[in-house]
Amino acid sequence: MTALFFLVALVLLISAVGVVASRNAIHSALFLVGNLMSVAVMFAMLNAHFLAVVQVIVYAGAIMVLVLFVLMLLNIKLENQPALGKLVIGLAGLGGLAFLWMMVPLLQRSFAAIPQSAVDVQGSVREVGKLLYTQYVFPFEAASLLIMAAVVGAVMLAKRRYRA
Amino acid sequence: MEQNGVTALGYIPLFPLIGSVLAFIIGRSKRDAAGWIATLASAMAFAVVVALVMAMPEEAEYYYRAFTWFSVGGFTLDFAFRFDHLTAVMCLVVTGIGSLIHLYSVAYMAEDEGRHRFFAYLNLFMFSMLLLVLGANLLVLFVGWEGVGLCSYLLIGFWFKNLSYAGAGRKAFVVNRIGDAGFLFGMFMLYRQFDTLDFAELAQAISVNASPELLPLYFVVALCLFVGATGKSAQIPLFVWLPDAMAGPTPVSALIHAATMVTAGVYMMARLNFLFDLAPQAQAIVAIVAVFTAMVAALTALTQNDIKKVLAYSTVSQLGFMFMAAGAGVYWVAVFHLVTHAFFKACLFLGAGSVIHGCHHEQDMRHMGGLWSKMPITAATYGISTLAIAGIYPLSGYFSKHAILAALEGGHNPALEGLLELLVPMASVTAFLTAFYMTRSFAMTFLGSYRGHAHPHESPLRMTAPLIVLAGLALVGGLWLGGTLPHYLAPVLGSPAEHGHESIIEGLMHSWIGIAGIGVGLLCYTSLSQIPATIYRVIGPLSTLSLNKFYFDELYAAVVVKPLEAIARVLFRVVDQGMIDGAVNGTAAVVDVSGEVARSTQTGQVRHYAFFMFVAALLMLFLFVFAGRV
Amino acid sequence: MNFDTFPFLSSLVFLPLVGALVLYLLPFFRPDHDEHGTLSRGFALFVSLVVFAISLLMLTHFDAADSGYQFSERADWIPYFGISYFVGLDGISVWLVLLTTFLMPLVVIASASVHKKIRGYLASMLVLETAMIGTLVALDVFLFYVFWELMLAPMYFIIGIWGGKRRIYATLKFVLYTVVGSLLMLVAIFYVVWRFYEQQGHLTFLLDELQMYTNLTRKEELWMFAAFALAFGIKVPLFPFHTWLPDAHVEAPTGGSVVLAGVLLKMGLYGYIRFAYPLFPRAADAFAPYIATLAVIGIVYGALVAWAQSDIKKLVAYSSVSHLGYCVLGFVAFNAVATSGAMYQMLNHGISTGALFLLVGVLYDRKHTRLMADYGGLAAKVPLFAFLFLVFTLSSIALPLTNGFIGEFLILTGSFKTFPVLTVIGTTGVVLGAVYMLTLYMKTMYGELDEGKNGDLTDVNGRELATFLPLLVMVFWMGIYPQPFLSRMEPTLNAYFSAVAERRAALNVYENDVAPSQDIVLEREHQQARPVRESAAQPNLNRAVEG
Amino acid sequence: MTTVGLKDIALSSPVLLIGGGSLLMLLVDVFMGKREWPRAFLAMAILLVALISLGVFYPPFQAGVMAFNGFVYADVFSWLITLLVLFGTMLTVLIGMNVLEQEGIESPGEYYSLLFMATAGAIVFATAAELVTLFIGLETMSMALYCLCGAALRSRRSSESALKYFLLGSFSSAIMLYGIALLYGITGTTLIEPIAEALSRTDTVLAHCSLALILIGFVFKIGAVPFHFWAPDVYEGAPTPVTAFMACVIKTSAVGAALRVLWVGFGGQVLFWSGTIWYVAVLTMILANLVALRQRSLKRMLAYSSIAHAGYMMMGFLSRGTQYDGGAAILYYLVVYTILTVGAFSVVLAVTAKHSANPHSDDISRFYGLAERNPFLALSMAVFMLGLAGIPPGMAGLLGKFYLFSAAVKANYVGLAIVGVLCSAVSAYYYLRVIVAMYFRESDGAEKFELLEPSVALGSVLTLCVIGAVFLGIFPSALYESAAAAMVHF
Amino acid sequence: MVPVTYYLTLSALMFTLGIVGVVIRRNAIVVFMCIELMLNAVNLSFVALSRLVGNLDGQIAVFFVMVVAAAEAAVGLAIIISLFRSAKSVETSDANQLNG
Repeated sequence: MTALFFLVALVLLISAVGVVASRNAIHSALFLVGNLMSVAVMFAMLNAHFLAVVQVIVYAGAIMVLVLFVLMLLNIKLENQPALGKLVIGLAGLGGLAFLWMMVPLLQRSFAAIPQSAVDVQGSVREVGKLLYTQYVFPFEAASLLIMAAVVGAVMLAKRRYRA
Repeated sequence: MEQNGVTALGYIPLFPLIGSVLAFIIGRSKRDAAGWIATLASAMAFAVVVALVMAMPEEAEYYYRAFTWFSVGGFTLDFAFRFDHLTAVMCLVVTGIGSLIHLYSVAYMAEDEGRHRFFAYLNLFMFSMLLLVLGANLLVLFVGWEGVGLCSYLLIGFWFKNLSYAGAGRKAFVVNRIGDAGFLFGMFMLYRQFDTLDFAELAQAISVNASPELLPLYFVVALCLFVGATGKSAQIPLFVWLPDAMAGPTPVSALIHAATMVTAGVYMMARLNFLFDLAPQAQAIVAIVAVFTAMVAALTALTQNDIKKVLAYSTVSQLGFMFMAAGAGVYWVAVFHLVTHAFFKACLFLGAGSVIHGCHHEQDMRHMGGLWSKMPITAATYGISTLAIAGIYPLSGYFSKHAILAALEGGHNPALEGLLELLVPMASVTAFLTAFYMTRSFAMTFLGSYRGHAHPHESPLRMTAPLIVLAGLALVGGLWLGGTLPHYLAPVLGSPAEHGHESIIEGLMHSWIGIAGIGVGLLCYTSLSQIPATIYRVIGPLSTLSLNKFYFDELYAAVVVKPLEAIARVLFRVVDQGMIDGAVNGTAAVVDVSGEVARSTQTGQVRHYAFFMFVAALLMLFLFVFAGRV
Repeated sequence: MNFDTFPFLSSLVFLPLVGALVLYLLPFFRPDHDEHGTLSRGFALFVSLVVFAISLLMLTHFDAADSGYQFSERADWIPYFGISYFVGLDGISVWLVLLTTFLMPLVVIASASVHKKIRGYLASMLVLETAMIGTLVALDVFLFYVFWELMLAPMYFIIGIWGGKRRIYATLKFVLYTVVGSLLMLVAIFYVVWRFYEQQGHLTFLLDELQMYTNLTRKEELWMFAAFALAFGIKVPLFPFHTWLPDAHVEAPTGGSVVLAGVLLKMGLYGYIRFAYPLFPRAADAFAPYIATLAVIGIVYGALVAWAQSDIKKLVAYSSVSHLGYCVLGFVAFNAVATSGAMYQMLNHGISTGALFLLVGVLYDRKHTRLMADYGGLAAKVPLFAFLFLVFTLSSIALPLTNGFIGEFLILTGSFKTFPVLTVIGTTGVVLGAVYMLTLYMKTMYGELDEGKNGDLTDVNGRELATFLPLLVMVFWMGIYPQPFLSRMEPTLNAYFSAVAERRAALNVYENDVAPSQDIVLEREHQQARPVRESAAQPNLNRAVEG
Repeated sequence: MTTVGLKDIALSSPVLLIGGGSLLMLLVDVFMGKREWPRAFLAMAILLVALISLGVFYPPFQAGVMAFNGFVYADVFSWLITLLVLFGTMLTVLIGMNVLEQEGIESPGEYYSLLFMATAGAIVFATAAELVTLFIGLETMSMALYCLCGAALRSRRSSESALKYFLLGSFSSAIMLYGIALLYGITGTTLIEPIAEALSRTDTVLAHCSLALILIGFVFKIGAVPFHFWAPDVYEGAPTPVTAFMACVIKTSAVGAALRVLWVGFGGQVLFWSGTIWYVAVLTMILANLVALRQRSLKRMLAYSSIAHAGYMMMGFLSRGTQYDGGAAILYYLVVYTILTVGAFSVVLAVTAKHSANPHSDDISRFYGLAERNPFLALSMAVFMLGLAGIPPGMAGLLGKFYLFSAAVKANYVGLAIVGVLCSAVSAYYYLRVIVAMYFRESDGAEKFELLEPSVALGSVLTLCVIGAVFLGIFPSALYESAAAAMVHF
Repeated sequence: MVPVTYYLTLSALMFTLGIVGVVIRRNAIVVFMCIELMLNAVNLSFVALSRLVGNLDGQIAVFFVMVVAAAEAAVGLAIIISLFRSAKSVETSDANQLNG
């Protein structure tokens, strides 16, 4: 089980680095798709099955397609200026390392202390659905409003004006 | 001190005040009426004074409390008048000679179109002088003190079109103000010590605690008050304003700068004799200053060519004599000389006025001469007064001057022991010089041939009448007052030491100084006219010194006025605008610049924003995670 | 209409405001019909005269012997915070209120020379009057602060809109200088109020209660007094903080200068008297010598710099610095004679400097220049003006029988007892005062008249005379018979001295046996147990505060 | 606990109504044709209905009233915040009424519906009792705002501001989300109240770290200094009604939410976050006021001014107590701040609307001599500026600052109060500079910027705000006492 | 059973990469993708923690985060298109008209 974990983790990290590092936007989009897939696998391993499926459909399916579509639409060429100024990378990298240096040991220490709960939580559709429509009904409705806002906004912004 | 509230006392100053206001208002339309209103007002004041003097029983004092000026936190002060023998004498001099000068001015200022203003100021001066003299406490005296300062400012600068005259007025006021500041210090110290400024209370309080540790206080107070006196009565440090005060019309010089205002210092010392007696060292200083002032003034008068300047310096010199007497502690002699001086100096000034009037505003003696024939009355009165001032036997000048020299020698003041050998000869030399320069002025004006190009004529009766009266008083004043004055003033100034009656021959004998002075004077300026030129060459430096008035003006300008002006400019330019304003605008600029620096972080690049946010997030995390308590 | 229940003070405070609103808002509804503003000037004059009449009526009902607050009115404003609309009058503030209501009609009459937006000008003046009277009668610390700040806005507009060339710099400097000072005072007020809250349990902004019960340690007192002293020092203006005054005066219109010099400068010293000293007596004693030294420096410095001026208004402005130096010296000497002299001198300064500014205004209206060099020998041309100028000059240099002398003499005599050396130096100010004022008078009035430049000068006309006559009367009345004024101050002052002394003793008692050892004021730890629901205890991590 | 009763719906009726309203607006938009005013009337109608519903279902006065099984607060505090949000939105709709055309917004229908969605999001964000719901509210609000900022399609500045707001907004909300995740890991729940109990038991360092991350989200949304970089550019770029909306409504809900999370959720850890809040407040006040000094463009100056006021409000976070605490001061200040800022923006709108096309349309020179051209506009702007500066005629501003500073001094943060006082003195300069431009400078040739003739809507907003700015200061007790009551049951 | 700390470390790594990506990259779309990366990292840690804690709240949160991500994508790309329409470029460095 852990071997699979490390394999998927490796794929995940490589694709993440690929997203950040590749100069061509389309490559980074494709790397992102790879990354999303590996996250979906992770979900499955953590038996959040419903989420794994949703991840694949929503993220990989819908969002990435939209992104690729827009990339193609605007035929973005390679980033013309030198994408990665030396100083900026250095500093950002250093910052990232500092962040990790602070967070990772902290995570280890505090979460190791917390005992793994006995309940073997199963993220099946039924469980999630039951919870979603009873307890989380208010955020669910709010989320619907959120999507509505996104749709209306997107249409308003991107609609081509036909004016005389 | 009984409270027989004699309202009449209130009327004395009231008449000149009303006169001043009426003269100004009525005078605006009818110019001539102003003169008569003013003269009438001062005459009525004189009448009231005479009536009061007559009605006043021996040893009595009138006291009149007009109203409580202010009472604040236990310090009450009444606007009150007090009329004792000393005040009587002063009031008689002020109102008497004042009225005469008013009469004289009516004619003198006849064709000056601003005369209603002149008479208003003159009456206002009379009002202030009376306040000064009648005041029952130091504060009312001080009110009069500064009031006369103001009127002298206004009258000196009366012909304000000429900026130098206006400057002279300002100089007079400022120098007086410096003296007044000294006077104020004296008052503060008295108030702090005794919580009162009323003469009676002060006298009583001081007599009660004349304890040794208070002596230094009396010394300092006496000295401060004397500084005030030097300002007002033109003694050494602060006398520079008097010669310039001649810029005013001549009656002003006569009234203010000869008879009344300049004597305020002497009156003040006489009034506070109980204080000065307790400060012998202070009195010594007064005497020394007085002698030196007299000497210097006399020397300067020697070389003056302007007739009024001569008389001005002579006044300074005679004031020196009065302060000698006061310094020696014999106050009645000072008052005696004050009175006699008022007579003949007023007469001299008015005489000079009628000469100037006659020669159509010619003041330089070198352009006069031989006026004896053209202006006999003026010449005669001028001659009598010259004799009086020189101190020739029967005239009043002799008695008072002789009394001063006697007082000086008499040595009442212990502190003066050592100095007498120096002071008495100097006084005598000064007396000699006085006689000399007065004869010089008389000779240059009236004897010899007329050097001017106007055609002088005798002044009208309204001008010559006062001259005659004053000359008469100068003649007979000495004899009459010599006897009665000491006893009259005894209740206020203490009984004088007895001295025998002199016979005529002794009189003549003692006035040898005066006779010698006149003799030498006549000799130089009538027949052997080239002698004075040779003398000047011989004593070279001394004569230039005297010619330039001992460079006092230049000294003050260099030491005080110029540096102060420079400091003022520096303070304004450098300190005010440079440093303080600079600091204020500086902080504003710092805030502005730091605003600009802060603005530069707002580059407009999303990348930069993201980076700054990331750094800030890291910092926050660091603070939280590691510092624990932040 | 019995007068003992008539709300004198509230009517005095709010009538001008109502007048201003009517004056300003009226034409919004009806287009402007009187272009050259006679109607609005008349209305403004009417309002100011009514207010003056009310104040006179109040004066007649003012019981001279009573040392406490009179005509006091009280109403809750913000009860939750213990802020109330509490106004009252006592010996200290009665004459300043009278001075305000007395000067305002004169300013309105003198506003004839203002043509641009006259309605706005008069409205601002009336609002300013409300703010000034409000500040003088407010006895609730916050109410005082509001009126104190309210004074800024109208003055800002008056200098800003109707001022001279550098008006924007001058007015911004004036406002910012005062705002910084008064905001620091606001923090000090809060500090005192919350100390009171901790010690007494309830919240109040009433001056009497704060003064009576707020126990502060010596160090706290010093800090608080410093904040108050700075705010009031800027307004007085005390020596180092005075540089806004000449700019504000030079650029302000005539009316603005008169009000600024006449009343606004008094607010600073009034603040010291009413708030700084009673609340922090011990700190006041500690600061007294320094403030006195600054005051004396102000006297001599102001006089000297005034002498170096070529602009008449700037000269008079610096003379105000010098005059107010006397008032501060008088008050800080803190004995009956000096303090009543200081308060009396405040009135005199209002009258004489106000008149001087009006005179300069008369000249400025005709010749539109303030430089001495442009004038000369005017006495022959305009004799009445010369006479008036002379009288007010004499009043300004404190000549006996004018009002200036009484004030100055009392101050110097009284303060000689507490600060002998400083008073001696201060007295030189009397001499310097004569120097620069007479130089001004000589350069403008005496000498040759330049027909070309000033030949067509017309003398003071009827309207202008109407502004000068009342001032003239006051100069001589207050000079010759000051007793009615002083007698009304006396009882309040005595009560004031004893109150401050008593408070000083109480604080000393509090200091040595009650107050825990206090280091710097910010470090005070106070643990307040509170229910868990709220939050853990409210500790203050002052290390962070210091950072 | 699980079923949704009628009570829940009643208590959160405003949110639902506004959400429904936005959809209704979309539906009806089709039939309204080109004219804009019918849409505006509909918008106002919806808002009024929401306000009425708010009034009708007045919540009982006790602590901890929840709706929707613990996911939404419905106590007095949330009631007040909702009222304030709706009030702000109403003002925005009013000032935006017949100005949208000039501001470059071609599609008013979408504009109003997005506005309502943002309002609904804001209410959810402010009254959420559960972190995920809070996040959803935040995102709804942000999504709608990103689009609203970019609504003026023709102008590049507007789309640029939308991009910046989008990128930085989602970046910061991602960080916040990470904080929420960690917090969930430690406490096992995402409901605020249980989190507080959990934290009081296990106080690990990671909890503080998650607190820091969440705090970053809030500080970003409030617009305080370390994370304020987006605010000036977005405020300036967005169309003016949207800017006004952001400056007031969004800041109100952000402060409300932050107050709720910090005081209730992390009440126990006050020791940890009070220092940070102190630094944030000081930095915000100093930096915002300093930079505002240098601004010539009015909208940008008002942006920095709103950042500065956020700094003053942060001061209120530090002084918590039974009575007279910072919370009530913040609530009162929010009301005053909304009135003054909306008023100021409406005047800016009136002055610059005609020429919003060219980039420097809102330069201060545009205001020269406004007093002659339109005295009423100039007078109202003067009142707002004096209010924001806290100088008496603008009484409300003075009282607002009064409450805040007094709360700070009560909590012994005297140093902070002094910094605040000095910064507001500095702020007086650039507020007064506007008055200088209007009253003291003649309108030299500025005649060509003829003004927008003030429509009824704009006129009513101005008068409302002026009256509010003055009288809210003179009679503040009503508002302040209700705010204090809210804080007691917090 | 893989211990939860591995997952958390992994998500932290991914989160950091996401942040670094946002800071470094100039192309708006790539920045947007990096933000998606960060959101995915958070989802991962949510699910991991949900297993640790033992209740489904974490997974529900992930569900909602996905909703948000989708909405973000739509709006983000719409904004980028409208910007491209007027600025002819997707580089964030070109979008700096608003500054100072």
